[in-house]
Amino acid sequence: QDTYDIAMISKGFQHQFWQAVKAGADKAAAEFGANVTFEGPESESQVDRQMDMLAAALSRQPDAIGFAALDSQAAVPLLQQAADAGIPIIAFDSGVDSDIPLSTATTDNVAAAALAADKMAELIGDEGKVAVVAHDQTSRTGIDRVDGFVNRMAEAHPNIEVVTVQYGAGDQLQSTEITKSILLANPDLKGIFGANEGSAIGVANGKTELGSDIVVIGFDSGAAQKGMITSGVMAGAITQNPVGIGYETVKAAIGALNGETLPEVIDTGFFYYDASNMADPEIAAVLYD
Amino acid sequence: MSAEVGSGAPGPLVEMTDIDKSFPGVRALAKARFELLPGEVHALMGENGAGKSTLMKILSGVYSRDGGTVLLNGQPVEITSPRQAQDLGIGIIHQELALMRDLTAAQNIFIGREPRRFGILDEGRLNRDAAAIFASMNLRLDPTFKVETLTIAKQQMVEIAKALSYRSRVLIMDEPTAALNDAEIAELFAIINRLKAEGVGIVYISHKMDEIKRIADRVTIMRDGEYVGTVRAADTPIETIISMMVGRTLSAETLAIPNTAAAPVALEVKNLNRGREIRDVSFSVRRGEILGFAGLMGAGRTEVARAIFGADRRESGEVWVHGKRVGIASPKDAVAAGIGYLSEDRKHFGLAIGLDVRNNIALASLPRFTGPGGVLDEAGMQKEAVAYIRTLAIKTPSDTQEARLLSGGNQQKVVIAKWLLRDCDILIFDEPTRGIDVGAKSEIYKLLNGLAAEGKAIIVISSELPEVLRLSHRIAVMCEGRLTGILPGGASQEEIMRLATLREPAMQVRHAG
Amino acid sequence: MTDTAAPAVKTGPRISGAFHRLLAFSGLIALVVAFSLASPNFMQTQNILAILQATSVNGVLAIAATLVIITGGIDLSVGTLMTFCAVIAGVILTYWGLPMPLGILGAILAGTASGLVSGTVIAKLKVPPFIATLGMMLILKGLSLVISGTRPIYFNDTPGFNQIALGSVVGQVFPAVPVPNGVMILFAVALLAAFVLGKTALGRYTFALGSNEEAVRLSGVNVDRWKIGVYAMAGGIVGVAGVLIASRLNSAQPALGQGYELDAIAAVVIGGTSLSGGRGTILGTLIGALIISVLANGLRILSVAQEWQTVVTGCIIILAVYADILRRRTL
Amino acid sequence: MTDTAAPAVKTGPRISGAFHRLLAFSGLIALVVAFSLASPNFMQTQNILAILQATSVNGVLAIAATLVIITGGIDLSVGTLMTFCAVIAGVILTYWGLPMPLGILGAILAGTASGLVSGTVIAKLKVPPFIATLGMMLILKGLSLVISGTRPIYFNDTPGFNQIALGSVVGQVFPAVPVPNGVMILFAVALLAAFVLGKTALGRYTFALGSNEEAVRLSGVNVDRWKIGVYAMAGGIVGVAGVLIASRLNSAQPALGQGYELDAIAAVVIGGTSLSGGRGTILGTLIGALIISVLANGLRILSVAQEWQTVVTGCIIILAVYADILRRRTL
Ligand SMILES: Nc1ncnc2c1ncn2[C@@H]1O[C@H](COP(=O)(O)OP(=O)(O)OP(=O)(O)O)[C@@H](O)[C@H]1O
Ligand SMILES: Nc1ncnc2c1ncn2[C@@H]1O[C@H](COP(=O)(O)OP(=O)(O)OP(=O)(O)O)[C@@H](O)[C@H]1O
Ligand SMILES: O[C@@H]1[C@@H](O)[C@@H](O)CO[C@H]1O
Ligand SMILES: [Mg+2]
Ligand SMILES: [Mg+2]
Repeated sequence: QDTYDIAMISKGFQHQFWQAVKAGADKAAAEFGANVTFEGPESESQVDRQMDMLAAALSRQPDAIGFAALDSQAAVPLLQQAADAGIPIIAFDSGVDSDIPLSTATTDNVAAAALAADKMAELIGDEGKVAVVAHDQTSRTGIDRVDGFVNRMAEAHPNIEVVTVQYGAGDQLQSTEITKSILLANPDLKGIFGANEGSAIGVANGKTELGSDIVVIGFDSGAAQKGMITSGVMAGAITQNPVGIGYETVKAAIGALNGETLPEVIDTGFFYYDASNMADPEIAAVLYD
Repeated sequence: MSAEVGSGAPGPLVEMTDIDKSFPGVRALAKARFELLPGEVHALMGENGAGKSTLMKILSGVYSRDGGTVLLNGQPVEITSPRQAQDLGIGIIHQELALMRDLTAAQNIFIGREPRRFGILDEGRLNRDAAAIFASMNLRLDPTFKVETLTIAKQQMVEIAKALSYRSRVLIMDEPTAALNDAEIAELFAIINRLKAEGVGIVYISHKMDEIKRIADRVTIMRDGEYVGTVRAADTPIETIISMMVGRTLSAETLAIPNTAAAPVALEVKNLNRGREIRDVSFSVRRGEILGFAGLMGAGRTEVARAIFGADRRESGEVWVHGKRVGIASPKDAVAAGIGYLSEDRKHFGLAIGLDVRNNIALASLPRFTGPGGVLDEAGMQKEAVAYIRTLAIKTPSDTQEARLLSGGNQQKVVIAKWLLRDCDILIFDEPTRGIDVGAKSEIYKLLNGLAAEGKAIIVISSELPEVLRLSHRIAVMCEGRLTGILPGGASQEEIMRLATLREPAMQVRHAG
Repeated sequence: MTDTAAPAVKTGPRISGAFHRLLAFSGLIALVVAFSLASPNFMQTQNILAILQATSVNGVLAIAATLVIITGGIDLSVGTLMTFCAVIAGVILTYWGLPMPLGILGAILAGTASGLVSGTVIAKLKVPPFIATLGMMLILKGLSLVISGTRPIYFNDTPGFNQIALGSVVGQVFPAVPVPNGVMILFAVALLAAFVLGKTALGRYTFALGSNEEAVRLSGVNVDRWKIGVYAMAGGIVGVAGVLIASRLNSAQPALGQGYELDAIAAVVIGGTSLSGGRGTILGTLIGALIISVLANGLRILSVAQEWQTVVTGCIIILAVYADILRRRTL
Repeated sequence: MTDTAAPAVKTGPRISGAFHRLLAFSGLIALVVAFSLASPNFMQTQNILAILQATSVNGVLAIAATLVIITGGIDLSVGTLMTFCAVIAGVILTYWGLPMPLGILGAILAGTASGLVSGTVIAKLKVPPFIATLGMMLILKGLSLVISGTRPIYFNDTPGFNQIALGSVVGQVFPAVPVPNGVMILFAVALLAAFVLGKTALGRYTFALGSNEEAVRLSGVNVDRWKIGVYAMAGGIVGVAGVLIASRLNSAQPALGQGYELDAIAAVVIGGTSLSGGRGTILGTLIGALIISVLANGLRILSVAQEWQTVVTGCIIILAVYADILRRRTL
């Protein structure tokens, strides 16, 4: 067989984060001569829609599947079906509670958000009020990042109070409005953590619109966030390595098809970046536009 | 029988020959023919479903014909849209009111021709122009009122005003007086005579035979979509016209008035009140009695009926049925108490336009056809529906035809059938024969008489005095929300009119009962 | 007069009706043929079953929406109500550990109760259906999150729960066509709804209400009661969808649901039911729901890029409905 | 004769009308009072401006939706069309580097063109508005992603672009009340729409179509043309919303937009416009949009947990409309 057909079912599609994963996948596809499709549901709550996508992908009889589960349990029957058909599966972004995937390319979101909490504490002098604007109340990444941030504050920074956690669906405009409300309700707030790209940009926009000087820490990258960090509106952000996630997933899939043995987890890592280290090659490599 | 009448000197305005039109399952017109001269009022007559409206819709560009020719001033024309008909000088007042209920009267009249100033609508002029038309019709109506707040009669007047405003050479009036009372009809006839003098050709469709004599020059009769003949109105007896319509002669039934004075009271209404619309109305109806309600437009007869029936709120008043006081908060309570009400406005309050004939007839009686598990007895419904289709001669290809596809008169019959099937002890019929042809009318009169003879109590509200006089054992007359008197069945028209215009609130009239 | 009219009374155009109904499938068939030609993977038993499975939840929701839409109303809450019912099943089965039938019953009752509330707000308080069910949509969405503590509830302690949708009783008898139970449940709900609509008083009033509510009221019918009945029945059907999706995901996902109402309503309207009420069929709705699933599946099988899938879906939905309009016009 | 008719001609119930309109605000006022009492942070200039700003995009979309809804139609595409227009502005300004007014014009023209297409599909092909605009919603969503390459387009090269929504011309004159331009644009669009609805032929036909389309047709009016006109105008207004949101985010976000239609339609219906057409006001829609923003803002200011925010919002939407119904009934 000359080109492998690989179906990637992700948790989303339109977000820049997922587009960066897709870019990484495309890069690997070009490099290794595979044909990759990339799909994800409208929102990260649509677990059943993701199942339909997975089912359609199975019907297509691809050579391998890359899968970022919205809910790992829900996917088990279909994954079993794939395994029975001898289709190798590589998990990415979030793990699947199952031993079916041969490997998982992922970020530890709890640890990543804890790092954001530490940076926030450092920037506001380890005391005062902060808030979180997150993308999703129920998705794995939403839960992990909120928990990671809030728990780290409680454990390591007792003088910092997280006054509120609100959710804006990753929609920039909605997150902007939420941020403004939070700022107006808490005039003494010192910082806000925006838990994904849309949330982070929304928080920064809200800050600008009200002319506030709170500390904003974001998550992920993208041209807007990078610009805001350069201009100082945002202090810094956590980045994952989405391009790497996409790239490693496809690479692992092809490895599996070629009979290689794969590591159980491919930790694609995360970093805190700010104006000072953005240009470092190591960091610049994992940031996307 | 089909006496052709030659026309005078000027050439015809309109000549329609061999017009064919079919709808799915219905041959509405078959070689239909019609001719209209300038300055004449040409009545178009026929039973319900004969094809009158269809023929005129073809002339006014609503429907396209399947075959035949249309000449306008001797020239063949293809009229493909209402707009084109207007441009050719053809105006029409549709049988089914075609008004925009959320717009004002004036806005309705000038829709599509709004006066503008610098591209901006000139509402002032719009209202003034409408007011001028109303004034010329001797009509007291605020042009800024929304149409939906007007009674059917006023809406009909707005339709007429709209048609007049086009200043058409050919003006088609499809049952313009079905909702009007005598005074308004007289006003309309005055207008028609004026238009006639200006050389306008008028097509006049009506089921009111007396009007034909009063206003028409010639009469064209249709039956089952076919042309029967054209006669001169002045020298053709009504009986001849009717027999041309129905294909046989109708015997004039007389009403046997049974003595109901001793029968027990079925319905008693005590001190019904609501604002200025219903003012202290009390009356009673006995079993076996038909109580007619007469009055001018706006007298409040419909409001009284709706208030009794629970369709509208009332401020005070009691309703007693068979000697027991009943609490009626909504129509379902009324029907449960054995009262049925046929609305004067079939389109909005009578017919479920999307349902078929069978289900419309069964609509008030579904519980009767409901078996275990809520399953409906279709066969039973069909049997009843077909029976009523026969008794009332409802012209429909089948009992599963959608009600909206029936001719206006046949729709009215469907609504009547609904209440006949419901078999209430007390029936309130508000303008029951609106739009119904002569033959069917006498069938309905017979039916009502039969129901009364069975011991039902019946109230008939009608703006046609002959109808009230013919049907009623007693006649209640209303004026401005008050019951001004109750007259015996044989009362004279003058007496009724006197009570109908009795504006003094001081006058308190005792009524029999 | 009485006699001459008699021969005209027929019992209706039955045959042309059946033909008409057959043709309604044409849009769906055209799509299926097109995809079969375009990809050999489309017309495979597995894939057809996947399409049917993908239709089951939306199909059931769309059936519920059909009932309400025929009355001239609308139900925006079907999506979040489905989730609410799933969460209720989760509470009963996983939190309280009660036996499976009670969980199913609980979900259906929760749906019915919510329908009763919507129906009452609409019938008694005269709040327009759009607003009443928009409000319910939000209320139920919030309550699902509150009750579940914003976390999925898994059904791991209820063995066999995911067989409700995923198992195949049919497959045990005919191993070649293992039609999933979820699909059979969809068909059962469709038959039930079609029966109610076509044969019972509730169904007749459903159409009558959408045709002319005021005329029905003036016929002495207890309009409010029947209207509430329709919403309650729709709610109960949504409860079935709640069980189906919970079974399929082996969990109640509290955040899911919003947006599903649009797909359900789209299926109804594609299926020829008019949003102004008074007319509609369950068969049409099923076809509408299938058209949506076939489109989604087929475009994925063809590996069309996701953004283009969206564009093509939009075009085909318009075309499918337009074709249906042309068909009705020419018949 | 004219004289006898004259006294009957009154000018209608004008005074009670004004009173009536004032009372329509009552739901909004009740909310504002409640939140002011509950939190001192609510009634602050800053916060009021934030609420107004938050209303601007949804308000403009809701105005567009109002026009269509008064005709008896519906426009599900307003959200994704807004995004499409923003993307078009991005292409013109950022990709092609043309001057700012051309970008604004391009967005508005793109909206108008899309409205022309929807209107034509509805008027000429007789596709129901729900389906036509559902199709357009998907098509536009896909096209936005295709055109932008699924990436936001930033307006960094167009200095002053984000002042369109965020700057404050008013604030330059009255520094105490720096009402953002976006809000002034909302008001301007509202005035324009109210003018068109009330004073022009297009507005007259908008109401007439929703009231009884068949009657308008029988009156010889070119129904199709006016209907297309209404959709086109609505599309143009959505174009303005596209510029506003792009300016606020200083970027065209191709993924955003879906779901915004529901908020817009909700504002319209809360504002008293009937989904069955024929009646509605721009003022009502503005109030409806404000109610939605005030609710969202107030509940956030009170730091109500998000899931409860949703529940409370659902309840209050139903209550606000119910209060409005009671008011109308008693007046
Ligand atoms: N759109 C339609 N579709 C099907 N049948 C129709 C349609 N319009 C009219 N018909 C049928 O055509 C026949 C003629 O109807 P038409 O309305 O012309 O009668 P009409 O003479 O005006 O009766 P009426 O006195 O009751 O108004 C009737 O049988 C009617 O049911
Ligand atoms: N929908 C309405 N809105 C406002 N006023 C109404 C409405 N319907 C009737 N009215 C008013 O109520 C009064 C009585 O109405 P209506 O004309 O129906 O009485 P009626 O005696 O039944 O006359 P008709 O001969 O027209 O049946 C009139 O003053 C009329 O203007
Ligand atoms: O990693 C997360 C994804 O899971 C998705 O939620 C979008 O934002 C990213 O940051
Ligand atoms: Mg007629
Ligand atoms: Mg009356």
